[in-house]
Amino acid sequence: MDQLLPLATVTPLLMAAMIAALNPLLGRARRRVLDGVAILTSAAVAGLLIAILIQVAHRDQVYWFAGFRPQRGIAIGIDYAVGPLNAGLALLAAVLVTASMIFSWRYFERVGSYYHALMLAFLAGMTGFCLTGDIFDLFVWFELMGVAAYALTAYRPEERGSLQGALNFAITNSVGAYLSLSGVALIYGRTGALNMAQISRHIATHRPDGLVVVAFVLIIAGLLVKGAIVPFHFWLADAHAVAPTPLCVLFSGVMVELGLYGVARVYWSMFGQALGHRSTITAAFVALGVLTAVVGALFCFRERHLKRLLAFSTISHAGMFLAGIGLLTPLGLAGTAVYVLGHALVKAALFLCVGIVLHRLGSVNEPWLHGRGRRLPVTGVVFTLAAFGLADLPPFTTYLGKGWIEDSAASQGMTWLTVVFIACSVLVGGAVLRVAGGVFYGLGDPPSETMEMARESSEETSETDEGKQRTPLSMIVPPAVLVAAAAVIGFLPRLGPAAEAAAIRFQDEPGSTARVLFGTPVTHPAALYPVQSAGISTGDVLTGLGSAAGAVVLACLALYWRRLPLLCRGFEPGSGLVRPIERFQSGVVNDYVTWIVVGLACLGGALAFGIR
Amino acid sequence: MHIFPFVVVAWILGVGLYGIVTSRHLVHQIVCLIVVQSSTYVLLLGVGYRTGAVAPYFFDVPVHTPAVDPVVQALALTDVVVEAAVTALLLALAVQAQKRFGTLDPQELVQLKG
Amino acid sequence: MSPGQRRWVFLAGLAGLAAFYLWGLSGLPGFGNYPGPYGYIINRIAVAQTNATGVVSAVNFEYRGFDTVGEEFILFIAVAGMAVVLRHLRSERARDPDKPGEDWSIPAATDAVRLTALLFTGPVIVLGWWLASHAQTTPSGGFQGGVVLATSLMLVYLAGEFLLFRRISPADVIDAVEAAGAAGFAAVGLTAVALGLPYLKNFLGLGAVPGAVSSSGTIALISFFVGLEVAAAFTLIVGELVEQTLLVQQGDQ
Amino acid sequence: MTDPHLLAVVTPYTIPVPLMDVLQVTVLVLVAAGATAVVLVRDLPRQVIVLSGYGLLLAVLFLVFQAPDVTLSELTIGAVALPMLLLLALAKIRRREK
Repeated sequence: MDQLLPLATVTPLLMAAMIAALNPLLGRARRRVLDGVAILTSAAVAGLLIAILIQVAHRDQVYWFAGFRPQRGIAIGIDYAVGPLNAGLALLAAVLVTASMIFSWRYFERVGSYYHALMLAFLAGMTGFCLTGDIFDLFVWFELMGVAAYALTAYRPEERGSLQGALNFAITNSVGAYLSLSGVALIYGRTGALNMAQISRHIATHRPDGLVVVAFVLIIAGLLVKGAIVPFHFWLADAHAVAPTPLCVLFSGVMVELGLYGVARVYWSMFGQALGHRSTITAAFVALGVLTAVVGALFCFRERHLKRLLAFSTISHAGMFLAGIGLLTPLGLAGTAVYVLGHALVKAALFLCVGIVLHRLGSVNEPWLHGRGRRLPVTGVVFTLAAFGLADLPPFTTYLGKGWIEDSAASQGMTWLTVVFIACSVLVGGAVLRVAGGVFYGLGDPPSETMEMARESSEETSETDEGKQRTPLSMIVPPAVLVAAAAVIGFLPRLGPAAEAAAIRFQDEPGSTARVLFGTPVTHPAALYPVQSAGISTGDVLTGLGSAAGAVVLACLALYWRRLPLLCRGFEPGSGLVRPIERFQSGVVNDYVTWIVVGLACLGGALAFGIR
Repeated sequence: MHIFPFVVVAWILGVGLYGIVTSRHLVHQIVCLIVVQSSTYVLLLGVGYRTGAVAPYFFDVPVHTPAVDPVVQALALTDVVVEAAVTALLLALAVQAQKRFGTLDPQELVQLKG
Repeated sequence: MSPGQRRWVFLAGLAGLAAFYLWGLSGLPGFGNYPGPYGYIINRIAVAQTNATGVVSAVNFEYRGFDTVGEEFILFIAVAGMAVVLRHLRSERARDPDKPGEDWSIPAATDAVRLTALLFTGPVIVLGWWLASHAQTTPSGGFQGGVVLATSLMLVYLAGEFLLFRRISPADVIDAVEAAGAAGFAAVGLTAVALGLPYLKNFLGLGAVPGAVSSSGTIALISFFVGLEVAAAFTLIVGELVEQTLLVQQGDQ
Repeated sequence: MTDPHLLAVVTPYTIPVPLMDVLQVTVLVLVAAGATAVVLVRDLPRQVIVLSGYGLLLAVLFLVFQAPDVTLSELTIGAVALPMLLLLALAKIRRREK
């Protein structure tokens, strides 16, 4: 039965190669055949992953490629070690790929044959990255994911920005990947192992020394770059702003989160026991996370380019996810998992709606679009609902995840984290609701049209043909379904306990080591922290309602700020709160690499002094 | 000899990063990225080396001869191919960027993007 | 940041990172003292288990074969990505009626260069083939053989026979060969699954004698597919850049 | 041509350990210098030639690290194929820069 596991990665790879090979033979009907094959393949992978998720719901599975089982605790082959969290994340990736492939059916006017092959390979890279239990294999899938993503970012090379975005993306992520590989080589030099469980077993017994700390920091360096954590995040806004919209869905919805999943995986499958000093790790990760969340939220709020706005909101959420992971508690991790799920669904819906706006109205410039979205009533409703989801309004799943992270933080004496989270949600939700109100309902004061605006609005037209009269069903159904799913999943009765049980198993380092290396079944994994129950509490609902209400108020302020002379300066683009930090987002890749090095030195220094 | 090869690894990495940061031409930057990656091959092969051992081929030596680690060599091979693939893609991007922007200075690219 | 500021900020960061990195490197067991166990175990069991005397190939195509699947597809996707990134230029040319594709002029090579290049083509093909088919015995394998095979085509190009280069490497066919190489590897793995074995399990007979060319089962087969894929991929990469180069020269005249 | 012994690997039987140490240190120093040279040469076609030389040095280093397989790869890819790709790309870029 566990033969299903390799198929989740191999099927899309094989189909990608088939598409490329058979492409010249297809003739005129080519486009629809390719679309159909790609949609079917990604849907089939999603189906496979559902089956896998059901299989691993109660017992993690380990699959050894070519049947090389470990001998006396020493792995000689590569394994997939799969629990509910990894399988769930891979499933999310497959679902989003399916949704964006359906969306692309009518979205692109002309689409080359390679688009489908690249998308399927991207999917394969993501599933491989989620499922593997081998640290070098993780790097291989990380690179496959990266190479496919760079190429897809530059999918419209006739746009100037897209090349620049792709180059920044590729260079920063490659630097990160090579730093990660150096870390892998370091830990291999110590342990002579590449299997995560075996490495964990080898280093767990000694005090953490320089090599372990350095290897940990280097390995997560590439993952933090992918996960868009300040100060490694600069590439993201450049790449998101220019990538085709169906790609942005995947970048924001799941690729960034995969980077953070990688951090969690590397921590709990390899280094957790060896590093010890949990409070130091928590402090470092929560600090990075809060910094990222605040910076992302501020940038998000001042942005007027819709794709960049959503990209910065992703950065803000990535920060909250890292903080949630960094709490190191089962409830924090379970909350993060659920938050990632809810965020992916609503963020994907938002991006798809922006895609529809671009398709119909030919622009993503917020001031120019003011009131013009009234022609798109259905899209407006979906966008607004998704915006409320992003502002953590119950019953959207997001409020549950965020609530659990806050509960867990409060129990560790970090009540202030709740305040930060609410502030970020209010800023991000307010920005998106401002867009919803202004663009789709014409609320607020109409902005004065300037020359610059007209120029910007005409830039973004080549992705699809202009001025379509109707929104095709294949474009509006995916975002609607995703938003509905985000609302419904929160009601699943067993969601909380299931997520928490999965988190406990994910964090159970000795248990997973024994299971991978010796096949020992682990029936009752021990949680490192007292387990708080994950349910729907009044507090969660209230904070969710509170941030949504705050977001609405802020959106109204932003729409009508001209009538409130006291408040006005902070909202004008290019002025106010963020000017001092804006200079960092320079677009020059040399700067970005500089910040990666500086950030890494700081993180490394902090952990070095904290752990030694 | 104990740590010297690893110091060389750190040196190559640092020099490569320095090149990327100070570069004023994208192709130069891509070459520097190749240098950064080359530090990982030296590190990989360095950690798998064993003094006085043969290469892991048992075609003309008996099977029990002490040999260096074959695993890092396989990893380095994978790494070399990854390098070639990434470099080829980056070069394509650079060629296209040159056509669109007329320059390959990262600083000027930003200004021209608008 | 100005270049000057950037350099100083970077050097400060690099000093910190370098100190940190060296702190980690100093924890290694020292050069020449590889501690094992992974490599030692592989060295001990590989020849008996796979009948391959080239243990690196055994690792690449058998023990860690799944890495190599991913790596092949990285190359495959990079080539597809190049085609995507550069395709617009090509369609521009196709639309331009004044510049027919056949009238390619290239810098004239001297006769000596042409002759030498053509003389080398045959031996280089043989060498590439030899490398790709001896993965299991000696230091060689699909990667190296594939690149060398692609080099033979570059020699044809160097000889100034660009039209010949076009004729023996038409993009569609090479595309198909590349995809077949990548898919073949993945499919060898799937065949094992179809037989009820784990993915990539070596399901072919290992041959009687360690070190023979016909030994080691799927290792040789996979090496062949890798050679195919790598040769085609490099031909395509060069082809993409060559077409670009020629296009510009065309535009200059 | 097909006699595998022609490609026989360098073994410690042919090079004693102290001599090997000297060899390795020498090549390592050369590699470090080569990397520095690649980065510091800013004139592009020249940098590619230096890169090719650096690839050659790396190949020698891998040989004395007893990794003939990686040596072959580095020779074919690092010292030949990559510089060739770079030169092709440069040929195109420079032509337009003129």
